[in-house]
Amino acid sequence: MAELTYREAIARGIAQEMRRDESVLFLGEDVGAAGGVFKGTVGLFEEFGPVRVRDTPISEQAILGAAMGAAMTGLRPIAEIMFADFFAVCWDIVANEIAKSRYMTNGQMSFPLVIRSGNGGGLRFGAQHSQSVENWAMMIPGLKVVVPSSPRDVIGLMAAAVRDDDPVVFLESKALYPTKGEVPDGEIVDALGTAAVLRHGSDATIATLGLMVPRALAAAEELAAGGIDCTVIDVRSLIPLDTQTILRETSATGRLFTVEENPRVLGWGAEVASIVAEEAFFDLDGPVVRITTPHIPLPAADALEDMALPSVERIATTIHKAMNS
Amino acid sequence: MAELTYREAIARGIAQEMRRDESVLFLGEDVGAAGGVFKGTVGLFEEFGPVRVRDTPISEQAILGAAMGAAMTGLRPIAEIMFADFFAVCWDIVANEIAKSRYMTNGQMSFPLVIRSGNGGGLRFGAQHSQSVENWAMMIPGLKVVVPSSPRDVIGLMAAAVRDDDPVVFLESKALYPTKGEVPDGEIVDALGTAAVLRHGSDATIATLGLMVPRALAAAEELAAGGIDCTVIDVRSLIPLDTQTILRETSATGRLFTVEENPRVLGWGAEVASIVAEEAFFDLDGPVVRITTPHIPLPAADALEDMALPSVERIATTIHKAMNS
Amino acid sequence: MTTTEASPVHDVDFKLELYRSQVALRRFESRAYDLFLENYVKGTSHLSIGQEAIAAGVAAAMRPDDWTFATYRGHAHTLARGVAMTPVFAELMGRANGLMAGKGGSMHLTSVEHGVMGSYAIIGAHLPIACGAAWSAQYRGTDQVAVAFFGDGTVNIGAFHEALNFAAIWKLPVVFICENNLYMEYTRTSEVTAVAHPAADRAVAYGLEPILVDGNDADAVYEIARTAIERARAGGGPSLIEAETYRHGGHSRADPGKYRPDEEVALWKSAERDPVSRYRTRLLELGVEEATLVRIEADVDAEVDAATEAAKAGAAPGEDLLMKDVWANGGAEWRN
Amino acid sequence: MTTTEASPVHDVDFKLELYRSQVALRRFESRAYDLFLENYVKGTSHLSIGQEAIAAGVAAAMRPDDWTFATYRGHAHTLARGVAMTPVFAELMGRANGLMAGKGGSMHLTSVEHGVMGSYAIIGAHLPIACGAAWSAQYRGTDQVAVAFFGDGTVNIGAFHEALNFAAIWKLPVVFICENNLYMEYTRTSEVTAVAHPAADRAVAYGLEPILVDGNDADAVYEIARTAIERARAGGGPSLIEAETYRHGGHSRADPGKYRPDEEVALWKSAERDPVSRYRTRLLELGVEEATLVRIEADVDAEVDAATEAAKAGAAPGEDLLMKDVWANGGAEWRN
Ligand SMILES: Cc1ncc(C[n+]2csc(CCOP(=O)(O)OP(=O)(O)O)c2C)c(N)n1
Ligand SMILES: Cc1ncc(C[n+]2csc(CCOP(=O)(O)OP(=O)(O)O)c2C)c(N)n1
Ligand SMILES: [Mg+2]
Ligand SMILES: [Mg+2]
Repeated sequence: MAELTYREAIARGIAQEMRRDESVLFLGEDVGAAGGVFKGTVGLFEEFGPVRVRDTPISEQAILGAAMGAAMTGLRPIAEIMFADFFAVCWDIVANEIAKSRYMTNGQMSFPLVIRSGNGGGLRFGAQHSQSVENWAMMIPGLKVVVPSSPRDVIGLMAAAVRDDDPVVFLESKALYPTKGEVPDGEIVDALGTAAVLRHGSDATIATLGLMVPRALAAAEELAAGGIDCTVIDVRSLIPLDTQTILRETSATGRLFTVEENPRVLGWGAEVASIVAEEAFFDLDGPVVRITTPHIPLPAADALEDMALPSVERIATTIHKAMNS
Repeated sequence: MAELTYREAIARGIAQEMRRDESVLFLGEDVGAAGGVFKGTVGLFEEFGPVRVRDTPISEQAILGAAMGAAMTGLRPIAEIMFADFFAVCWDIVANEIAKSRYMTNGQMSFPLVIRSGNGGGLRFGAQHSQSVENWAMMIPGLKVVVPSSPRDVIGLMAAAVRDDDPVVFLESKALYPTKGEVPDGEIVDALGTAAVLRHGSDATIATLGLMVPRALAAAEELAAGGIDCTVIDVRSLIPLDTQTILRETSATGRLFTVEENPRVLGWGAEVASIVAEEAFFDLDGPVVRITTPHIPLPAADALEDMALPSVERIATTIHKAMNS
Repeated sequence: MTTTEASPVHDVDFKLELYRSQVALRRFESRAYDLFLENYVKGTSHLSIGQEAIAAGVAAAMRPDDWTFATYRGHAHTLARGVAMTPVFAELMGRANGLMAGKGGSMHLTSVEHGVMGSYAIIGAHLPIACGAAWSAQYRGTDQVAVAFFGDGTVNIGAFHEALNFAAIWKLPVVFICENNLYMEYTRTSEVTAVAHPAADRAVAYGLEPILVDGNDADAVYEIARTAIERARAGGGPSLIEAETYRHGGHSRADPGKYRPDEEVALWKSAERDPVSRYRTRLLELGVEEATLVRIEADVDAEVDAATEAAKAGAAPGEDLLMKDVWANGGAEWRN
Repeated sequence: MTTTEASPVHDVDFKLELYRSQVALRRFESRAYDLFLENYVKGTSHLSIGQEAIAAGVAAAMRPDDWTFATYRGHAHTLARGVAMTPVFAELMGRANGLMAGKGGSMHLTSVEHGVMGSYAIIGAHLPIACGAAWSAQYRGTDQVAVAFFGDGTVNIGAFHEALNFAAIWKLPVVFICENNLYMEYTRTSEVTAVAHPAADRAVAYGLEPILVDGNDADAVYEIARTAIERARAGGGPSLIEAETYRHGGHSRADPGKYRPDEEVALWKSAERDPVSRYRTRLLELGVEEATLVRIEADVDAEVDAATEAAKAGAAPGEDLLMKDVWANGGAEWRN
């Protein structure tokens, strides 16, 4: 056991896989000697050298095109898109090419690649560097999408993503980079498509993800003090989606709340709510309620950003109100 | 009154606005003398000339960048993105720039522009030329999104979109281009954010859009013959969304079905379902059911594409089953 | 073009093969057009009639394990690598015996087995992807080369620019071949392009040599491609080749191509410009018997006929295919 | 650089203004750095220390109704157009008295009133947007010119390429100014760029003249910009200018810039290279009294101090701002 930051876990997760498999390469902007703009990949260049850890120009389409071409010819690249907002400049390669080519070729090709990216708000970077784009990726058939919330999960889900034969969008919550957590020694390998129940309660179920996980847990503690006992699910993997866990835990409590960092409209919780509203309809004791960032571009100022993202207080208050109405 | 095709209505709608307002310009690939690849803009070049109707290179970022820069300096451009799938090559300009800049500048700028595009399947064009991307656009704060289903609505919603001071993504269902409808003479101007109730029934409510509207109406006829009387709502405008109409009509029948062309996960119906599941919870007599294209890239072969898109038969059968279980 | 003494292009048998290849591409496309008129071909299709010398000439310069990256106008590039006609016809018709069982359609022809690593329908997207394959060959030391075909209109999209710079700085074994047929869909490329030679005039921006070739001369194309491919294979990095050509027909199935001056079309269709006629004349001038050529043409016709029938005999793809192969596990499940 | 006789650059008062402008940019940025160290600046910030001659020189060549399109490294370009220091400091601090009331932040400075049509934080995006403004000026016949600033690393992104071709074919009144400070974030641009002069060596690909200028000489920058802007205003189309410069500090607030050789940093910071010192020496050599310069510097310091205090006095933006101005009606409602 060691205590690691979420940031350190990234390099450890990638290194674990690069040591194991020579076909794993890593490319992106400033990822080499510089160790990444978020210092998430420090040490990789030193250990694996400039052939396997490669700096690129500011050419996101080329970065992901390179990853795609390498994957279809037998390698397992990990590409970094520095900020998840930049998916917008290479969305064609992600959504039209990588996601669809296996299906279009009737299975002739596979794309075992990972695209990792710093996602979400909390750092006062403004609307073009703070978006939570998990819903952008979730919506595209052919992409898998994971969002780890702890250092341990960073490593385990990275291993699962690298070993998976399908393209995985790996979204790191930027605001979690400095957070710490216990990580077991040795190899860690998770399974995609498995949610984690982090807290068991009897009154309501909260499904959440990434940066919102610690907030939901803190809100659950507050609520428990006020007599509302919540189950908290860390969804972890949006595609594949562990609906069984969500449906089971929702049916057990009769209520579901989603806590989403993405802006409201078509946030990932909308899909979860629509599944639950159909499949657990008769087990629900009250409406499914979504707690999200409002449907606005994210403002830069600290005061405004703090109002926009779901806070512990807003989560607790919303759930409290809904449970008492 | 005249009978027009959906295709003809596009040119008429644009011409109506270009005649009225000199600040309306139109640009895109092959839109000039050629009249558009779908022949949707025939006659505009002849009437308004090469300065106001302008051919561009294959540079979608430049097309939309041009529209954005023109809009922020007082013009009201209409830009064509030939196939909606190509939004992926210019998504940054749409989602990060056009959508956010008004908010980021604290209202210093407005972006009165329209992006029109051929959307959706039915023409056997395969996965990169057949996507329904209404959910891509709906999900981005700062974009308005409309999808007309009839020649009359093409004109009325185009006028509303051009006159609106915000950016509007105007998605034309390609498979509807040859379809005909009655169109009143004279100017037609609609309001954004208004759904249309096309059929009144007492048993269930269907909310749908674009190419799925005629299919939902046909299914409603079939269902009526079998004793299930449906309300059919043409949502028309995803942002702003006329939730009042949807909630009212859902509460009236106690059941809601969405019929969506987009692939399942985070299709627009997910947002509608999540709203209804929260706000009409106590009025629902049964689960909200979503009828969508499966969560796959769209196949090219006619036989496969027909299986993938919601058909009249699948709509009717699904609703019939759900109403009898 | 500098033809080295040692080049196989001087060999008559080689030339006959190149002729056969061009005739096959021509007749395949003509049949595809007929099939479209007879409503067998669903969806769209983009023919290469008039541009055969490029697909044929380049393919002749490739090693079997080299990689082709094609566009929506990719029937010729696919067939030239040795893919049989039947599955390609069948794919155009949306049949289960299609190259991708109907799932891709005419714009996405792919045969990994033949090194045809996909046809891409979004302008420019395949150029960075070809870089990726070339990077993979470089990393694994396999000496493979990636060849990407694209049109003159494609040079104005961002992905072109990113790919060219990327290939140049990493010295990737990739050859970019611009088929300059003068038109985008319905617009003359020169009207929207800042330079006269869309690809050649931009080579310097990537530190590359400008290369222009007569794209209607299969021998010239072969020689240029051979040089570029061998340079790439030897670690000399990428090349950008502009091959000047013309499409005889419209952009895609529905387009009569009326935006082009009649004289221009007539000129390019003339026996002096048309690559197939020109090559035929060249062979006759080299002393090849006409009967040999007629036999090749008849063989090809028979192949086209047989493939047409075999393709037509294919069944419509069944429901089992619909939910297959979204994922590497063969399925389409996105939830449990 | 060819300086015409008639140029205002020969005028000492003009030069003093240019000096004042550069000093203001320098001292603003130094204060911004201090404020960051004191934790007043939230989020990120990208300083232009060392690059002042470009923002100042170009702004001096612009008409008040011309348009600036800047990047995340846009404090200098914004201030140089006449925007007051207080709202810019306040924006960096996330205050309600900020230029955009804190909603945009340091990377998105915008003052439409001053022709500062936004600062853009996605590499290259503003280049096509600047084309759009230029198109609008062309259509409306207003003689306005759009000027877009960007970095050397930006030339490798697709949007750059699309914008340059687009501007060239439509002969748009837009001037593209590449501030070549040798580095992207932490990587030397030459390591990932196929040509030596990232912008100048690519001008020909758009039918443009290559233009290189000493970006640390405000007079030279002014002259080049004046020529290009007047050409654009007269209907002569776009220009692409590469101005060679250096940033004294790191890429953004957290970066110490350690990836750069010490001697290189020292060279560019030296009095001979630093634009502000150089310009000061030039003025002294022209016979300007040192006291005049000291007075300018003191004025600027006082302005910076006052602006700092005024900015600090601003309140945090309130909840009313959060849901304001998503739409032109002032609100954020997406449903009824
Ligand atoms: C990003 C994108 N924009 C537009 C199109 C539509 N489109 C398909 S082919 C074509 C013309 C391409 O011209 P060129 O590159 O010269 O190739 P050619 O068709 O002549 O072979 C266009 C505009 C597309 N497929 N992708
Ligand atoms: C599309 C995109 N990719 C990457 C980034 C991250 N990024 C911000 S600044 C920068 C370096 C830009 O270098 P250059 O163009 O030389 O400008 P400079 O910062 O030196 O002024 C990078 C990579 C971005 N903002 N947008
Ligand atoms: Mg062409
Ligand atoms: Mg730089």
